[in-house]
Amino acid sequence: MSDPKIEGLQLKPGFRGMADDTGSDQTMFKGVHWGKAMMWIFLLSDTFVFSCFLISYMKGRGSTLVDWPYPSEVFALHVGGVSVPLLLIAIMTFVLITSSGTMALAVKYGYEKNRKMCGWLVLATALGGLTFVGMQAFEWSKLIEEGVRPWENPFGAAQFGSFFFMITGFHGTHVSIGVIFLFIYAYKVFAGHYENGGKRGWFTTMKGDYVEIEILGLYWHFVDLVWVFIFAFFYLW
Amino acid sequence: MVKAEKKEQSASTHKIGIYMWIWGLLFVLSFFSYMVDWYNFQGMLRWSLILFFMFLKAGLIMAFFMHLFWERYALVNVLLWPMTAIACFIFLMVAEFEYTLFSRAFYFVVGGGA
Amino acid sequence: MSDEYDNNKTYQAQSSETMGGSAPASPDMDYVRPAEIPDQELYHGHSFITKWVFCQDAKVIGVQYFLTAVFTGVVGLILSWLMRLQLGFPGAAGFMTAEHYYQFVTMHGMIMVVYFLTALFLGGFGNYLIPLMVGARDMVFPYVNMISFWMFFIAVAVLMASFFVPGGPTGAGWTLYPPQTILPGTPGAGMGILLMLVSLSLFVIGFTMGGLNYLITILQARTRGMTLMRMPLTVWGIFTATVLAMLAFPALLVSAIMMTLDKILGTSFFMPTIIQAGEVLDYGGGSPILFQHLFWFFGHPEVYIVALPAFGIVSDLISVHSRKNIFGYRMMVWAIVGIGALSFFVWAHHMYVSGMNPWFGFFFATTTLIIAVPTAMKVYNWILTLWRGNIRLNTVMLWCLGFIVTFVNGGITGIFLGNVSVDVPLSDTYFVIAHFHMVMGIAPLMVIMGAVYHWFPLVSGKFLDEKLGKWHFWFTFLGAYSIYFPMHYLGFIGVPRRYFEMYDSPYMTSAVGMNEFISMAAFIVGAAQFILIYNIIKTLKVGKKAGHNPWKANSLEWLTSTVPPEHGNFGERLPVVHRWPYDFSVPGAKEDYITQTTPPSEVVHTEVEKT
Amino acid sequence: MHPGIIFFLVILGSVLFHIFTPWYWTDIASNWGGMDDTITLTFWVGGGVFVAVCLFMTYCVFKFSYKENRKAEYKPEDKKLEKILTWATTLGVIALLAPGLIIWNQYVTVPKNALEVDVMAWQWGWQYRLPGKDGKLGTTQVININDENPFGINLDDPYGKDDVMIQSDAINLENNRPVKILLRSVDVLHNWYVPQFRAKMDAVPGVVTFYWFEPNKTGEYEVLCAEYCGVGHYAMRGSVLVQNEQDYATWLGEQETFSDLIAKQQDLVIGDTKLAQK
Repeated sequence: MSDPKIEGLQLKPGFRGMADDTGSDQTMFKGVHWGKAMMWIFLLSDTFVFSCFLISYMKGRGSTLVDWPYPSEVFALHVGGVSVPLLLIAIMTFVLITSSGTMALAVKYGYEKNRKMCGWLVLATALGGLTFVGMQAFEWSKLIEEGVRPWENPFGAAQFGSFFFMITGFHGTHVSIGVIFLFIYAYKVFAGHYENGGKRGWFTTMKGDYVEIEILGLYWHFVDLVWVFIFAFFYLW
Repeated sequence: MVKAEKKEQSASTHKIGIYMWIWGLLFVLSFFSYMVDWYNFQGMLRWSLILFFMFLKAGLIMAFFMHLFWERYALVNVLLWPMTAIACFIFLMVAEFEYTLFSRAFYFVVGGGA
Repeated sequence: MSDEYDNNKTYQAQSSETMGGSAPASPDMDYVRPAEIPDQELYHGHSFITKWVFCQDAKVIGVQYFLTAVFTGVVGLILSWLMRLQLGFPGAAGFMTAEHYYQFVTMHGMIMVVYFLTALFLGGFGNYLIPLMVGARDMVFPYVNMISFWMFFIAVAVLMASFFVPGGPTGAGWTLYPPQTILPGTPGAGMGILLMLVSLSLFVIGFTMGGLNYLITILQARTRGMTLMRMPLTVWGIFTATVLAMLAFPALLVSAIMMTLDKILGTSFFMPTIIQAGEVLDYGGGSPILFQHLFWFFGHPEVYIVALPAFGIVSDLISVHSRKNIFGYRMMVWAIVGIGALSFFVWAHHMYVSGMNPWFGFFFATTTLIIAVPTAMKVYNWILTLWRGNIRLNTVMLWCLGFIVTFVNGGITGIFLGNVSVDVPLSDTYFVIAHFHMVMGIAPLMVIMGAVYHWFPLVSGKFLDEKLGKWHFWFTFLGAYSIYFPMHYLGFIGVPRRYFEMYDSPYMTSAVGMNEFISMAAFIVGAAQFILIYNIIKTLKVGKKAGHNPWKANSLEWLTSTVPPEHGNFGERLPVVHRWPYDFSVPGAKEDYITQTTPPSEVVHTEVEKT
Repeated sequence: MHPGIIFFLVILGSVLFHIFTPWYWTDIASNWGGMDDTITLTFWVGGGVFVAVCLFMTYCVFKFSYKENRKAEYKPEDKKLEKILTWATTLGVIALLAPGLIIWNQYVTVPKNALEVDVMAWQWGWQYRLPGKDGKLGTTQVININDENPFGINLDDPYGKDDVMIQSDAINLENNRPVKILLRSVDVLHNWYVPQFRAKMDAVPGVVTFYWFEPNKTGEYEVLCAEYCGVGHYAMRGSVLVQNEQDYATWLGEQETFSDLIAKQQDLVIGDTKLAQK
């Protein structure tokens, strides 16, 4: 349990603590950095965005009279003449989970003020993300080559292509933005912006702190989280 | 003062073993969900397996990688309650697509004669 | 943020007892916990550009939001004049074609709901009042807040640009229902609709930035002693509305993205097989009803995004000006939160006759009417606050009374429309128009006006002219009431909404006189708004000086170091809060108000409420 | 003048307006009198609450307007009163909701003997199709629509051949016989609405929606489009003629069926070829 020490207030665990936190003055999320709270609320909002996308997809797929393409075959990859279903997707999942793991470790080492480890791990995460985006680009080009378009496809219901490009595209945009920020923050860690009380950020009066790595980590894990749902609903359904 | 800071720091730090475990579990679970497709399970079995692995993975990521397990309930609650609105939306849209599908199939293809 | 926990040394109380959420067990009755967070450092702009244009001060941003929103509101007002001209006196405006009429209807609706009311309440009042009322120096992320305003500004610019592109703005109705929205033949189906969708997306992105700021400021940056249950209801209203916005706007964003793709890439998310002018279009398989679900999943919370801040603000105004605590504060808070939460489970009551699954009618009618209970409780509490008060009948109070009348009227017609089978004959008629203008047009507008008269002395340091204010009120209130009250009866007759011309059916012809009357009233009400503008200009020139806390209110925004408040709001030290903001007319107290910062030791012999 | 007086006059005016209004419902001509009753009930309950709340407010304004030496009462909460008000409101809401739900249940439950009428809408007009002797409508698809097949009937559906086609915006209905209106649209949303029948439902492209009613007064009624469908929306009218059984049967006998239409077109084609041969 995380128990930030708040002066003048005994923090209780569990639901009792929740009631006390909510009823107390100044902050509701005790010991939670402003930026972290903001990232959580943003992710909540973003969850609604992805939920709406996936619900639309469910409604669209569920109510079409035309047969839905069989994803297992559409996304199969030919390796040595054998068609392996979902191979690329499996590798992409593998890469994204790997990068999620390195991110989690980066956060850990950030809090231990281990600058070197933290920096390398953030960089590794960024590279993982980049690989993922690259593979997604490959997947897109392969599908486009096979004649899948947002408005039609040779395998069945036209909405298949529409939803596929829209949802993976939106997710891919999230990943790409994440990658950009990962590179920036890797630089910031290496440059020592979080050492010795922290360097002032670009647009703010706030001083740098390793909590920023955790905030970035939250975003990155969220991207991974969304992929879990896309994987289940898009590729396995 | 310094003490307070130390405590705060240690609160967010956990043994590396936990992360490794979760990491490993995520790979294993992803492998299992891949196997659902590989062995070509169909019907309810497929659905329940997909959803089971999905929620397990999502839960692990949220709880441990995103540290929700260690956060205070005030934050956790605020984040989880809004999901009821999504759940309601999903539930109703399932009813809606079934109705649309029925209506389309009945009036455009099958007809009153069937 | 974790370091420097001790910078509050100077005002740390002697007692080291802990407080475990309840009253302090310490002998020092004025004890308030030390600050958890070091004071916020602010970026002070020095040049004109950083001080007034790209300003990071929430108060300036609030005023910027306010003025931009008012500009869009004036555009919306002019559009409504043109519409009323056509409806009351067909053919009087020679240039008015059906295309123009529908474009005006669409833009009027969208502007008023999203760009005027939402931006005014959350962007305008939210930015100005939240930091002041919770005792913060500024929003938690001033830079992001500044970007939020400029995103909104660009969104407005894009929206206004659509008036000048070939084909004009979109004329698809503010609900933008597909397939008709993006089909050729609909006015503005080319550039107009694209600009609208882009503008909405920008608005959502910009608002998300602002909304995060409001939420985190309220949740994480309150001053010492300010618990959630000591916040003024204004903050509660804006807070809940912002939560709704953060969770509802995603649905709008998603539907806007999907519709944009339908339009430019030819996908068929919302588009079934369509034959237009004998030609089969390249669409197929989509579902128009899906859009309606997404839209109203946003759209219904949106109604409360407008209404809840109005509820909150009006509670504060009524309480201050009847010199009495708001009746049943706790219930008011729970009602706001409850209405907000329920608003996510009622969206399809806008769709009873849309052809959705008919069984949804039972679910949504029930949830909708459940909302009536907390809403009714709020109304009771407002009038019970007046009961045995000491009511100042000034302009602010008049607006509040006007709000109660129009809101109760509109709320009750809402019960007609929410009750599924009663809605069937009334939906898509003028009854609906009358209902939502009364409840989310006029009623919130009354609150906005009241709030302007109430807080103008804070923003400018001068009182608005009372006499002009009263003329402004009576013209607006009586005029607006006589526009929308008779309009219900048009709906009873069965006149459908969105009719460009309506006099070729016998039962509609009977209403010619009424329509002319409504149009005249609309012109007068619109013109009356310029009284306010004149009043503001006059006041800024020769207005009466207000000084500190002119209304003798309790909440923190009146207790700033200077009037108008400077950047950083509270001077050297942040205020420390000891009570709720409604300690008016407390028995045993010298004055009829006790400010939130008054420590208990100064009012020992009074019977104050424990908060 | 005291503001309270004006507020009082506004309330009084609203009540008087309702009593003396020349504008009210068109005479009902269908079985949905229950809807009118529910509206009336809601009107009395809601109107009562409106008048009570506003009068109470006006009273407060008169009684408690500002006096220098008066002090307002200090009473933050009154649990008992709040409880009473909550329960009273809840009961009122239940009383209004229950009849609404009962009537909705009737609205979505179509009687077995209802005559199915296919209403097809487009920008901006209506046309109708009735089942033929077999009592069943053939299935349709928008994609099939062309000059020879104006309703898009699936040609391989045997039930479609005898369907009665009314290529006009006017239709006749039999008095006292329930009709199930099946709505479809070939382009955008429309809504087939006759104020006197009270009932309405959107026509949505891509699906078929329905509602039912039973006309119970002979006469001619105007059909309005009640869902915004483009610039021609306001002019999209049709008409319904409710007739007694005999007149209706006569009218029905004069209408053309789908097979008539096909035959006529074949004749035309044959005629054309003959002409060409000549």
